[in-house]
Amino acid sequence: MIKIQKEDFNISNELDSINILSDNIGSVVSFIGKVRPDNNLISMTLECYETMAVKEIEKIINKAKNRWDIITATVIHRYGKLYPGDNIVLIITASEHRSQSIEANQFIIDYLKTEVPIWKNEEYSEHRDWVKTKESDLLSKEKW
Amino acid sequence: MIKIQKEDFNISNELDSINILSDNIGSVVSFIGKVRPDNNLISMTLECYETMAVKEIEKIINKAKNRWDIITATVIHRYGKLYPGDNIVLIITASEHRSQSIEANQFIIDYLKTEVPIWKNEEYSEHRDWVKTKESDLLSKEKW
Amino acid sequence: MKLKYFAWVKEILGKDEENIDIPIGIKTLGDLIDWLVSEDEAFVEVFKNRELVKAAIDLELQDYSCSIENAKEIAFFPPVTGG
Amino acid sequence: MKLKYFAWVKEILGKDEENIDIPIGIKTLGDLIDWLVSEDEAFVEVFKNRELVKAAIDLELQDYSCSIENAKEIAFFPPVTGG
Repeated sequence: MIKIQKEDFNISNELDSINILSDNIGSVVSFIGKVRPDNNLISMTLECYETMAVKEIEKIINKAKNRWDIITATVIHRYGKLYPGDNIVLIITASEHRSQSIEANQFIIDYLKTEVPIWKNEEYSEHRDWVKTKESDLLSKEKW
Repeated sequence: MIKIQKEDFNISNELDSINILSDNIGSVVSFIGKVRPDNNLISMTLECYETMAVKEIEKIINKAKNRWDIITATVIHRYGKLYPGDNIVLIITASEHRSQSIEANQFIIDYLKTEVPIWKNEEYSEHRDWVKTKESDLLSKEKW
Repeated sequence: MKLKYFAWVKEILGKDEENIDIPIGIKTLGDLIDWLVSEDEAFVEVFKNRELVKAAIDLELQDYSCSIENAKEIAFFPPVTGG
Repeated sequence: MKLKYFAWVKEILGKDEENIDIPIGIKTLGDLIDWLVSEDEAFVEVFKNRELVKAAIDLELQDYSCSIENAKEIAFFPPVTGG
């Protein structure tokens, strides 16, 4: 399940939706990425090419399903103006055995950071700036 | 935060408690282990040496904190009679950067499975049995 | 053909999308960019370092050598920074 | 001294804990087990393969060579299977 939305997500609701999908789930792994207040960040505005983002996330989930034995995966990415402490992204993977959902979850976040058309604009008291791609994110993807 | 309890846990409540601990959290990783209905399992009864279990989990969390830059960790383990689909264990780790909470979370579940005095008794239609230690769980721990 | 712009590409151009008629002879993304740059000063600024601008044709990321024949929607944007 | 038993150790013994007075001369966990086995048939069954029984003294896992001096609570149980 993929959602690109302005609103916050509720992880309990998402887990409930996942749990009814299969009786065989033994491991559910969740990753939440949040806005940090580094350098006195005031806000972060996320812009998104929504139709393409959904398609790219679908591709990433399909790659993960080919590679690991996962029963289901959920990706929710927010856009719009967010503040320190706000949730940005939720990734949930479920599998019978834990290694599968753990690795698939990491794979999805690593790929999401470099493949999905979403951009962050950071607002500070004196300026605002588009975030630049991090070398470390490109390297994280390379390991798969 | 460590809890050994009979009742189910609510992940949203636990995440709320974590989020108020620090403004610097950028990544929150959760692992939920659940009862699977393998071989037509009817129920699983978990027995626990509670005082020692709490102490062992504390040790594991402290080891994780020494090794990774995590802001906080939560471990909730249930005991008593559980049924397929029921939650068994919840592990949440929070950090500024995602690699830290991801690795610490895996470390905690791998250690928990081999160090914490909790035992599973599986009930099937014709018999019931104490679960035996899995070789794979011992190996998972060795990798750290 | 619809063109879409995101992040600082959008900011430099001052618009997020537009419909354009492409002249005959424009075969590839690279040709399209050359033509846009020749038509409008703002595109000179956007494409002054082409390495920094990604292009998608109908929701698929493509190299500048890719044909734009039959393309319905072409998007230009910086490297992504979501997640 | 309090003894506690868990999982199949508890089931074989038919009790989950008891308070016992340890005779003089019992210095280690191994001595304690030898004495328990000599006193009660059920312990023979529990300790027929000692590799499979773990022991904790005051909440700390210990080898059978460990001294039980000053121990308040000793627990016997199988390898753990939680998580």
